[in-house]
Amino acid sequence: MSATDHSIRKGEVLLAVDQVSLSFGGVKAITDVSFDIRKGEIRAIIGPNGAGKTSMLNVINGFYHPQQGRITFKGQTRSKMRPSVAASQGIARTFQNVALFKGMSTLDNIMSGRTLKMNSNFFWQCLRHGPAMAEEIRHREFVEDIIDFLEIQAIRKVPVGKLPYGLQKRVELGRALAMEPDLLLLDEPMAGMNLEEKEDMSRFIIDVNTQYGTTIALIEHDMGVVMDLSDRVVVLEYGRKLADGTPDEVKADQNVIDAYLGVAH
Amino acid sequence: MDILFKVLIDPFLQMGAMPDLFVQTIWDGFVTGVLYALIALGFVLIFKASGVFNFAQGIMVVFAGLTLVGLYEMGLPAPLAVLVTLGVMFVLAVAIERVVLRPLVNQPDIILFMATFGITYFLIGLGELIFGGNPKQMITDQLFLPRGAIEVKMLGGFVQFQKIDIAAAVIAVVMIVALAVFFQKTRIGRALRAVADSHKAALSVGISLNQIWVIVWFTAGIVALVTGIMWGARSDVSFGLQVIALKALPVLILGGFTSVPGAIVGGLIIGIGEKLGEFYWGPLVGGGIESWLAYCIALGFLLFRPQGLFGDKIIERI
Amino acid sequence: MASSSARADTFPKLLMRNAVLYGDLPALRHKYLGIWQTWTWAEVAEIVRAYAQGLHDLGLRHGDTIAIIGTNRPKLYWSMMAAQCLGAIPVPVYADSVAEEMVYVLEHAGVTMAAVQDQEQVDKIFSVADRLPALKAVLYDWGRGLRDYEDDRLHSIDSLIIEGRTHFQKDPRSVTALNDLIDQGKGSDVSVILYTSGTTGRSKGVMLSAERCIAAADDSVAFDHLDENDQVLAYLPLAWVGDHYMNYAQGLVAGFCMACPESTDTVEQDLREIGPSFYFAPPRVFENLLTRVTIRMEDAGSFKRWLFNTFIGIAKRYGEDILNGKSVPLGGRLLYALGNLLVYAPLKNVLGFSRIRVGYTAGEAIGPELFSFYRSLGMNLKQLYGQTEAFLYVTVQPDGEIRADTVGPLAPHVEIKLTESGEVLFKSPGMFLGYFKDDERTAETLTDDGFIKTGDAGFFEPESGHLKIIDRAKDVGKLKSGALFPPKYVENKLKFFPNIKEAVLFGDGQDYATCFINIDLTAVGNWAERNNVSYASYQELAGHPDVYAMIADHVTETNRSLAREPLMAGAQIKRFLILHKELDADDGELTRTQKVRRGFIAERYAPLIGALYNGTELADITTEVTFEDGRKGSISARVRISDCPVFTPNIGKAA
Amino acid sequence: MFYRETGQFKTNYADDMAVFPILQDRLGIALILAVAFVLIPLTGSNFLLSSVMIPFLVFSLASIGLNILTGYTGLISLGTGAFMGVGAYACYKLTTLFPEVNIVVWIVASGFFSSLVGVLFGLPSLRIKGFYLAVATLAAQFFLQWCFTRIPWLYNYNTSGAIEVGQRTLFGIDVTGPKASLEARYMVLLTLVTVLTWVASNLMHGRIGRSFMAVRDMDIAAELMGIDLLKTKLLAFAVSSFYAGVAGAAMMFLWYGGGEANDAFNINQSFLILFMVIIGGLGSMIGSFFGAAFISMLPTMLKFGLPALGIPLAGATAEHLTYILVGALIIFFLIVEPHGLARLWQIGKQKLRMWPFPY
Repeated sequence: MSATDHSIRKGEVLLAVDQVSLSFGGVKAITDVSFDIRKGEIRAIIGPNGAGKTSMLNVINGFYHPQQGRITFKGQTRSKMRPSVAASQGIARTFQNVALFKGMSTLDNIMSGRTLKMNSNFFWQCLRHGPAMAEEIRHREFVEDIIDFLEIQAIRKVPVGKLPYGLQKRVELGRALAMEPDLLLLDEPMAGMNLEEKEDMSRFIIDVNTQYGTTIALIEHDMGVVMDLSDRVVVLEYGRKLADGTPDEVKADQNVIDAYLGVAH
Repeated sequence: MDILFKVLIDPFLQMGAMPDLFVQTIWDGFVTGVLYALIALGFVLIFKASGVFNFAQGIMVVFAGLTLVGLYEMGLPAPLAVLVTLGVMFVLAVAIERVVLRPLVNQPDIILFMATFGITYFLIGLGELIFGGNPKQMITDQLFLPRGAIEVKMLGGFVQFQKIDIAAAVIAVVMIVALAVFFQKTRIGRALRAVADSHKAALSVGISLNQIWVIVWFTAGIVALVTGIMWGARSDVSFGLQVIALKALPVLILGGFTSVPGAIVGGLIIGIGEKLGEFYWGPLVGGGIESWLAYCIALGFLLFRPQGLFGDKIIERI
Repeated sequence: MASSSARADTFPKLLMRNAVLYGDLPALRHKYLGIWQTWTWAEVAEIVRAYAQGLHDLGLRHGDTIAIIGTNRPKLYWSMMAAQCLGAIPVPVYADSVAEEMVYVLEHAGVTMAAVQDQEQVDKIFSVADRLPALKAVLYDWGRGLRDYEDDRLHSIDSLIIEGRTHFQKDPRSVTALNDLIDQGKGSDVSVILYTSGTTGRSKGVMLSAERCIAAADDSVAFDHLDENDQVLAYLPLAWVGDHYMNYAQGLVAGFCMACPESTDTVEQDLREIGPSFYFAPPRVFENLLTRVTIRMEDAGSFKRWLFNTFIGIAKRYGEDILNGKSVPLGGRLLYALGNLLVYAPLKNVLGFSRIRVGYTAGEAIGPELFSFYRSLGMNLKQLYGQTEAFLYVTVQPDGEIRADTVGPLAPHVEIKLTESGEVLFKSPGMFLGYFKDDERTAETLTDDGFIKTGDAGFFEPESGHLKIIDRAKDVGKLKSGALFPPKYVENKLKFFPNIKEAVLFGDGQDYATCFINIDLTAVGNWAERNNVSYASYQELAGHPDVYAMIADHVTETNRSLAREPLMAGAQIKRFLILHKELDADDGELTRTQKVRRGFIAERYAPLIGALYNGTELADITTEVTFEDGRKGSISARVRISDCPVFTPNIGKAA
Repeated sequence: MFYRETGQFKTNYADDMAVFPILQDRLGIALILAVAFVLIPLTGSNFLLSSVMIPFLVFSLASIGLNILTGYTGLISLGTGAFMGVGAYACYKLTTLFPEVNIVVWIVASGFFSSLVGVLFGLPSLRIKGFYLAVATLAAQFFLQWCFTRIPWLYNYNTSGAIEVGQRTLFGIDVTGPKASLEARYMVLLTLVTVLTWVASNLMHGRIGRSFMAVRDMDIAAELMGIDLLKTKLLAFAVSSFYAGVAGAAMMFLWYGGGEANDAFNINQSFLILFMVIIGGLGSMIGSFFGAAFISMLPTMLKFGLPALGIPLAGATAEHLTYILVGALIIFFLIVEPHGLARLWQIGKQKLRMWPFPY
């Protein structure tokens, strides 16, 4: 990892989004939105459907390239970057509709999250001995910790395609954690879960935040969950920023009530 | 320096020097292009309607031609032979729908793709088994197709237009127009287009997918027959044609898998492009570049427009 | 360590002995982080000593009690060992008991420390901490979620072990000091307190002394020829005598390896991986297993089913005889060998039983079919009769003398007397010192000549000298007619039907016997699926007429068999009903060891019992229930009552 | 049924991550190797070696190559034949330029040349997906095929325009050329295949294999996890073509013993190998072998099998029938098990492990 990420201490700004605008062939997805994410916090991005939440994440981890605006991550400012670069910079994410590697086992999925950290050369990879095996084992140990942490021992070697949705989401979280990210983006981590699963997931998110001190930015529809989990909330609507602040401030904000909470389920 | 001259300048000097030859080459390319386009058309029809990348299209061309000639040789009068051949193509369409498509519905594309390979092999074997492996003469006269050529004096030379080529071009045009009408005007045609968009839509039109597949494959079969006749008339009918049929693939890339106009334009570009390339640049490297030029043109093209000429831009979402 | 090589009379001494004798052999395994982490006896000894030092520094002293709460995990076993090193007394507690239940035990035992598994248990403890004034420290094994707990009583077991090690390095004298502590340990001191989940009333703390535990374990280890090469899977509740005896005590005595499963929902897989050579499971486990085997086989292809049934049949015919070394026709042997290749061996492999040399079951009576099924596969499954107060063994079946309907002859060095009322009294090497802080009940339990009252009624079968247990002595009642009424005996017969999970018999002092039935959701549910009987809930399924019909058949069958035994013929069941809910420990209807609390149930369902005797067809009942998440609620239902034919003794036809 | 997994527990990750964690599987592999290395060469008839085993092994190698690209990385290629050709010609040039170097070395080395070519034609794979890519690889097929015939230097300007396999020895034994015994060629080939299979399986079980499959299953996610798509895809092309190249060289030098490139490395060859991979099972090592066995032996079986069954066939008819049957069988298999023979094998194995239970 780069030296910069240690220079940022808890509470300081880890990532700043500055007047970002994004559009697809004329259709505006995000209009001149700015907000920041502080090291060590849980930051929620909420808003009605089509508010541009997911697009925002895609911009942050470099999958979409905004037409205007800048993004400052760990002190480095840029208008766009390649996703793989974002990843190597320490940004990991999960997806709205699970994007696991269906053909692989839980273990391999999470292991693949370690790819960036593995570097044994091709030759040894061919032999699967010496350094390659040593490395493989080292990272297996790391991954096993995550498996233990997420309590998915029982499905370690099950192909993820066979898993129920709730577990898949958990595995995906595990895969993201395996990257030891500085910033973890969660796109509706609890979508389509039942109450119990939601409770588990929230517990995991909090534990991740406390245990690994990972900064988390999450999109979530379930207001209750958001308000419990997050330190600060930014509200988007039609691609514009509507409000930004602590859960209570946001709850109190009239615009928000009109636009969102009013019609919340 | 000399190389650069040979590659970049000399060919054009030649074109200028003998415009008649140039026109001739263009014309040849044009006709080949038309035939490419016809094969490509078969692909597009099927891909649009059933999402199947029908590798067997090339073979269907050969098979149709072969059947026609074969039947004639067995003593059927030409017109009847044509009808019977159409019948055969229909049976083929039904068979494919029953035996291949229906059981494989909802399988990944690659699987269906492979299945059409199976069909290819099957047809080759069958065709040769029934009609023998050796090349045949297309029964041009019996089908009242013109022979000989018209020589036109122009640009200080003679340009030769084979009548059959003209006929081919004309028929191809007629064919395409007919298809266009079929798609725009008829109920089935509309259904077919609906399928291209979404299968549910098709059902709403009140035609079962299976029927649609049969129709589409049959249509493709007709196109194949016509192509077979034309091509057969120009060279002869044999399975050697199948490799040429592969030329339809670069055409598809240029035109996009789902666009009929694309197929036509693509066909012409490829046809003319490779003829020019062969005639003017080929000699520099010992000729025979026809065999791959088309692909490289397509490849180069892809790098700049992955979705093809008429395909629409792909926005990846997550 | 001169003293430890002398005859070891405490567990710590045994540990040190093993560290010398079997230093490099595995002592403990734990499926953790995906592989079987393994510790040799030497390593365990080192860890435990360091841990003990750590505990000592925390102020754990001789005679203190320390609660052990959690599933079978090495660090919890080490906690027991470490505590015992200091002469402190481990008190294992059932991990699944809710805070209120737990606090009674912790309070009564006056624990000064608790070694627990994880956040869940820590939360439980702290939720009742105010009632535990003596509580000095809570030690946890698995730290997830505990990071930001600010309670200075909270320590991780790992940190303690490390502190212990550093302490040793800092002053070497502490090493010898600890050695002395261990050597000073007296075998006569209390070594552990096991709280019996009282079938009646509050649970009692059974005090066991090390020397007696070890004496008992010595006998059984010799009895079954267990040695350091054996391996067991420790999956039974820590607080239950079974685990403490079978795994902990025997393990230390024989020096065999104890393997801890990865998690409760991977036990089966872990069992299969480890392939234990010594195995204990209550009949219930074998029962569920067989049910699942049958269910799974029903989904198999017709050929496979045929193959399976055929060879199981052959096994039934020859299997047990072969196992008991009786003479079997060559043809039989060959068929059995073939069957072993095609069915038995693979089946045992899938179940993880391939390597079992000695297997035991106890706790309740086991169905004859069930019992002989496993034995016929060539698995040396035996029965024993025991009690926490006896530190388990009272009677046990030696190889070659295996019976489904007895619990075997006396275990080594055990004496038994039967009172005229038929109650079983015994003296055994492992017998307890008394109930902790409860001399009164200790006195009740002991006879003047030092025998222990089991409270079970039984009799010795003259020809074999095997003991047969009928029932809890006080439960054995009489009908108005004066006929013997042994509820458990009948209930067991009922429970041998896969479809019946629980049965509760009533009739003491009545005209006739009646009973409540709990259907087995797995078995009956599967049956419903196959006969496409649709149901939304247990309640609906239980009320289904077809189910009633099916259960009625079972009851009739039971009556028929009862009629064949003159002594029991009176206890046939005239009327029964299927309960609308499953009996549940959370509702206090079962004990933590899943034994029915007859008295409690009788009060709770009084209206139903009334209905059973006043001849009505339908009865309404409302009961309070506790849901998974601890919320309380109440469900009411209308329950149907069904009659059954009874038979005249000895003749199998309807009266 | 034959599996006795009880008591097979792993106490360290190396064992747990072994390619064959189950004892019975290891025994099985050992048995197969013993048969292949000892029994067959000792007892096998010339027919078995020349018309069954050697072709089978060559195609297995090629299938593994294509499987790495198509099965593991999800990139369809129709140019395998050509890449094999590159291997063959590279080997030819190398061994004629440096005859003193051992032929086996060159056979392996030639793989690297087709790797290079493979990477070159793999470049478009970043922008092109699916069938478009397939067509792009056709460009490679035809262009290279053209080179083979139009660049005399490749075949040392000899008149036949064909590759001529010279006499080469290994440990003093002829392994190529007319005098080389079938056994010798077989053993060399078998050793090559064994080693390269081992290597391939190692690769696929490690970081590289995982990133390949990641790209295959969900390329976007893979990219967002820091897997560089281009690098990964090119690597896949390189490895895949390497195997194809070695297969091609082996084909020419250990099987055909020389011949016309356009017959051996034409488009049909590419298709054939694609069949093997699909029929065998995408993304499965053992599948590659199944597929190779099935497709490569089928014609032979028909040619010699049908007459044996008393169905007399003229050579031509036999060929036609073969075509029909191959076509029909391909369709049949796709319908029965789209995931190929490997899946069937997997299911069977699972059943054996769970025996007597159905699942």
